[in-house]
Amino acid sequence: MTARLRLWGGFAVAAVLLFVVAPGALSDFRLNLLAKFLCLAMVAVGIGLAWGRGGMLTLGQGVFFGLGGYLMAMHLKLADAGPGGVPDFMLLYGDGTVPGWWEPFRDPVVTVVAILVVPTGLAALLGLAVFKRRVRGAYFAILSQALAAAFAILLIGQQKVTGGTNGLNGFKSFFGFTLADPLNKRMLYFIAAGVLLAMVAATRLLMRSRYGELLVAVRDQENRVRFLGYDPAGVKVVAYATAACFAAIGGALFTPIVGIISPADVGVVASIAFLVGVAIGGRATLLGPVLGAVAVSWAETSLSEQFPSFWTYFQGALFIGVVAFLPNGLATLGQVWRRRRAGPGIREDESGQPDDGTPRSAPEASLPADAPADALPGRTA
Amino acid sequence: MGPQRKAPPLTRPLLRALVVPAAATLALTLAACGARTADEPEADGTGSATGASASCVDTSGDSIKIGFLNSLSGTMAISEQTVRDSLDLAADEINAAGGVLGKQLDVVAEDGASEPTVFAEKAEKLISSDCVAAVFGGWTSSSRKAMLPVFEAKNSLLFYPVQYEGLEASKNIFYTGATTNQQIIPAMDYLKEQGKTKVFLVGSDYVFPRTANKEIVAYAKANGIDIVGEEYAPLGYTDFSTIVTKLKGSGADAVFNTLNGDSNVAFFKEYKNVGLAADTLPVVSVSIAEEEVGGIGVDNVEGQLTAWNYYQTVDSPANEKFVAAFKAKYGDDRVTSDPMEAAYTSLYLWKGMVEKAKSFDVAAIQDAAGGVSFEAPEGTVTVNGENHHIAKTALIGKIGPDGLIHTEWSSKEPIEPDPFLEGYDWAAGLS
Amino acid sequence: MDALVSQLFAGLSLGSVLLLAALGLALTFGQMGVINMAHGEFMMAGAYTAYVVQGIVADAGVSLLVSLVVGFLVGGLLGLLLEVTLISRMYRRPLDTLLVTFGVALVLQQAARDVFGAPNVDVRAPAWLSGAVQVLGVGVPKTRLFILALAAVCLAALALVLKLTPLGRRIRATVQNRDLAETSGISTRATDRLTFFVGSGVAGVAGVALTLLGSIGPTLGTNYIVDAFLVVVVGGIGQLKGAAIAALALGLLQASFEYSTTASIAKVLVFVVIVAFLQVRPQGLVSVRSRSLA
Amino acid sequence: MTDDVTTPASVLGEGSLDPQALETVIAAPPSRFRHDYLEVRDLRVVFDGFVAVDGVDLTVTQGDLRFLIGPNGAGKTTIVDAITGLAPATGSVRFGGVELVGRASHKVARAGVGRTFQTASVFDELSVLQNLDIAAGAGRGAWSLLRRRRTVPETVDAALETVGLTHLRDVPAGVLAHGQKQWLEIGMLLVQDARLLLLDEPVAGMSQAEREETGQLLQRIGEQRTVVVVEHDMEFLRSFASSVTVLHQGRVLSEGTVAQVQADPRVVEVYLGRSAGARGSAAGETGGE
Repeated sequence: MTARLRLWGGFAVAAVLLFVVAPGALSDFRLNLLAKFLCLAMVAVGIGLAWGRGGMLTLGQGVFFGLGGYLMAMHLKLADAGPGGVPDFMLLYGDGTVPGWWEPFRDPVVTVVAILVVPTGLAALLGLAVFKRRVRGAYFAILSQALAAAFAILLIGQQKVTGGTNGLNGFKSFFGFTLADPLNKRMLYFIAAGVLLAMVAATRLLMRSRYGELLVAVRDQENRVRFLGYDPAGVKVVAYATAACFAAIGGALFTPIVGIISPADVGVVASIAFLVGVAIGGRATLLGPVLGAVAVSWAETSLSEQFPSFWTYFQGALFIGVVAFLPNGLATLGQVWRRRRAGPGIREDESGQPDDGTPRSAPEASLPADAPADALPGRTA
Repeated sequence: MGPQRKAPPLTRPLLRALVVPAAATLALTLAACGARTADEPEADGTGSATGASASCVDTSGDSIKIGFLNSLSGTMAISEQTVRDSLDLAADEINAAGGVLGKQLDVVAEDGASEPTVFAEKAEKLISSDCVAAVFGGWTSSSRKAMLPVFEAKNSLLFYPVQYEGLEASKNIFYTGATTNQQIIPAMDYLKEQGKTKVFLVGSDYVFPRTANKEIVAYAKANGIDIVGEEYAPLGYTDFSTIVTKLKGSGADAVFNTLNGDSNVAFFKEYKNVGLAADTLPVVSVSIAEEEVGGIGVDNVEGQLTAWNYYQTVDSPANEKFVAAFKAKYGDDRVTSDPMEAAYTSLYLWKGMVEKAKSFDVAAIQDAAGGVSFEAPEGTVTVNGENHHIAKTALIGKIGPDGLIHTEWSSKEPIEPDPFLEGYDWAAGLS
Repeated sequence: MDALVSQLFAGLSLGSVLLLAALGLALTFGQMGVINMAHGEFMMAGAYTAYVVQGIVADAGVSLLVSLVVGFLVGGLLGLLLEVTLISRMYRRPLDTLLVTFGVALVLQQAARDVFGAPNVDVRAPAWLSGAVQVLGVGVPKTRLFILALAAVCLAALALVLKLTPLGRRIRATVQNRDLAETSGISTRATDRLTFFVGSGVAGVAGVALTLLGSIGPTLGTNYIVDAFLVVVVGGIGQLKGAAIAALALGLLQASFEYSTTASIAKVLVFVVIVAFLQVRPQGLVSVRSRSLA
Repeated sequence: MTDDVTTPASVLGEGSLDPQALETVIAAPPSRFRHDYLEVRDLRVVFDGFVAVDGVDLTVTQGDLRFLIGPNGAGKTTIVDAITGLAPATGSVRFGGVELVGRASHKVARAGVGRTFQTASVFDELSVLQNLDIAAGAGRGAWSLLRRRRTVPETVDAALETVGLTHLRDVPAGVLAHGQKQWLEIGMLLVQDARLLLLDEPVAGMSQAEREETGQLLQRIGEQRTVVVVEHDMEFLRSFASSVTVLHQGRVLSEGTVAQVQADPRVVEVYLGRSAGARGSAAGETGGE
């Protein structure tokens, strides 16, 4: 039906844009910038799942982004290391020896596996710990924020092994390909684009599965789900860990593309900044977070060139305007418009769900996107 | 829209949607495989990188583009805005005096937003998109470290105007602020001269203080000074009661302070409130300049010491002219400080190098750089062609009741830069 | 022994600072479940108020006392404005208020930068607060004693207001059962506004007090906001008692960790302790049990 | 509550219950339920020093349709909360031979206990079908969860028929009328295959005709399973209860058939001066106990 056509048409258009148009039209510099935005969009896809669909406002995605980025960076630093195998910054700031826990990351396979497993596993453990104890809503948001703060402080404090505020940088090669070669930078862009598309597709499958329905149910009525015999903690952990995994992959690609990962990319402010694009694009939609993240990053880069202080106002105003007055993001504008055009009444496609995977908020925007009473702190029985 | 129809399976179109781009990626990746490191001679890290693209700098017109890259937003904007102001002043002066090699300077200004990644991104933009001949800016070590690989890969030039922790020398960077042997070591020399034997180290938890303190510890060991405490506070930390308690109980007779920014305010207020005073337990600070004194409160830091290479009060014709020009442009209430002066100087040094090389070409400038000197507000400075730092005179100053810093002690002559401390025996094990 | 006493005091003092920062938050967060990320910026506004007042009132002592009052009003009015314009619209969406108020925080910070300039400004402490007094053989800064006392006064005043005044009764009724309070003829709208005014006003007072300790700059609030929220989370919602105990406990914990390790490690350790604590008591130290579906 | 004022009436249409379809849903052999009974012994719930439930004993057998009544604050809902693990309790609650006190809510549910809430709580943004599908799926494995629903499970189809929502199966539950939401909840209990159903004011806000239909449905379910209803509506109680427990201040005041209870002087005293029958609708939404 038309809705399906539109979705997969959109997917195809996105693929053509990413794989044909952008590489053809953009200079090496701009393409690399776009690659960076795509990495940020990967984090956004995960946040869309955890926050938009699962109601978990995670203010600490920087932690997982950073874990992925630092794990990759550790491998790149070890691979670049000269004779003796000690990364340059350890010679400068440390005692010139490589700590034992760095050693496994000399191996590229171990590194890739660790990037996929470590942040995801950490998220699953943390998630189990807090969700089992029914820490949620505002409590969860604040805890995740404190986690980001603690992680950044830890990174900064352990300069000898993490590079401190400088972070890790100055990579020369990526799995054997020299990063100074623009052709290899293009290759990185294609990898980022491919990974992002795969993530979007996987998220789409997850959203439309029974699990996706259950996740929305948990978001809106956690206790009700519990009385149906499900353990909501398990449901939430899956979404949270998936989001962490996406963020880690985004971070791991961000590192070679941008050439640096530092505590400034993982802390409290960076973690909240991830949310702007998601909120603007439409937190509960599939493509909203992606488009929002890319658009906001692009706007930041171009607007801040002309008006540095204006950008801060603009960012603040975006937060206020979109979240307060358009809680479902700009993506819903299109939906509202389409529905108006289609005439009154409730439009349905064959599965009874709106075409683009948004939750059906039939009385537009009168249904808040995150749980009303459920999320109120103090009412968590 | 039959409600009875079961949803058709997703798998097929999805597979197609996934497979097509995946295949495309693979094909493109394989076709586009760039250079592998194995094909390259081992890069030595200081030379221009092998994949560097040819410069796109346009020298044909009657103007030449240069880039200013400072944080105008975020936490570092406080400091970096002042550097931008003095860079603008220098550019105006140079243009008014006929430009460089007869070309007017066309400044492309960018905001580093206090984030290393933004610095790296904007540096690349300035070099690749705007095709500037040189970039001036950066403040934090992390911003410099983030930009360094970009300048090396693109083989372009950065002029970095802030004192820093040393242990670095890139062919693509000119360091116009002090390295450690022009600021930290003279300050320790001064303390030793004053007969101080027990020094307490307090710093923010990041690269500069940790590296500086490593050097101070080595210096102390070789010079019979006890380090009676070494404390770090997270950046932006504002509760110093524990650290000051430790300081008070340590029996120190001097404090070496490498705290950064806001933390200084909290530290000095606490220091004063527990009854410590400059005449009995002086604090030598290396990150407090004229700009910061007002924010800390003059009565909190009056009589304390600082180590720099320039103060607004320096008595020289060049400085008189600089301070007057700056106040005329930005207002009488503004002060000038060391990083501002170093930034101002950096633009003139670049002008000198270009004119000596008679070219804007990076290699030509690198060749010509050694020995270029400038009658700077701080005194005569000369570029060291080997390590791209400049020879500077070290000044220990005392903060006066007027909020300005007055020279208390100075090195006899400009100190040759020695970023790796190769000329100091006690520093042998440091790097 | 001296070290122990002075560390104990350092912890208490840090705790009192945290309490001042978190007190208003405990009220607004407890009352409406509103997570006000701009709370720190209200503190900043209080601090700048002290700076402005000092420009008008020359005597540092008088100006400090005047600032405490004006700071309360400035913080309170900002809070009221925020409540009326934004928060009242989104009272069913507590998580969204977090993001909206974060946007407000960004705007306020930048506004402070544009109005007062990026560099820090200085507020002079009055002469009667400079120096230290001897307590149990240890020199204790008078400013810190003053803040300790101020935190205690604020706590007591708020507790009395909640317990004795009609406003307090209305607030408590609304916190415990909003619907019932409404049906009993309490205007919950007016109560919300007043609560927000008072809570934000306390933030303004905290800001004024902080000028005695640290820097006054656009980012003053961001240094405290995460810690303040942790205090509220650990303390439990809806009761000042919990916030007070939590603030002191976290202060002592931070100070003692800091004494034995470093300030950075101490912050990380405190966070670990908090997560572990929430495993045992997810609802915080003190919580009002109210029965409802969710 | 999101109200249903925005609902276009034409879409929701009229629904009515289909007792015939119920037989499909509850087709399981009655022997499965034969030995089910709820046994509550010395149940106590204390909130911050306030004793909400004070040593309640209760026995409800399969085939009984038990009503819990009592004035506000009597502890009716709290007992349901305690049984389902929502309120911390001491004492013993056994169902089907399994001890429930101290179990997590989702494990209580897996032991065959289902409940509804005073304010109908369905998943507003999910369709009626999705609501029921979730209720039917607690036992699903990870693999089937991660795939799409391809067919509608038979019990779900039958439950849709039973609660008269087949024509609305694809609309979001949030737009249903209040009574329809209550029915959907009952449907969810059915597909959940609960053997003990705890219903908290299931007919609040329903029209007379709807009450009638609901009552009959509950009676039929009660023949097979164990059903406990918390209700204020005396008329509804008189029509459908097979036995009644009266609670007062956290204790059992009286127990027996409708007639026995009504004749009990203590009950009369507690309800004296109250027009108990009229309170049903007023207590509805806010549930200010």
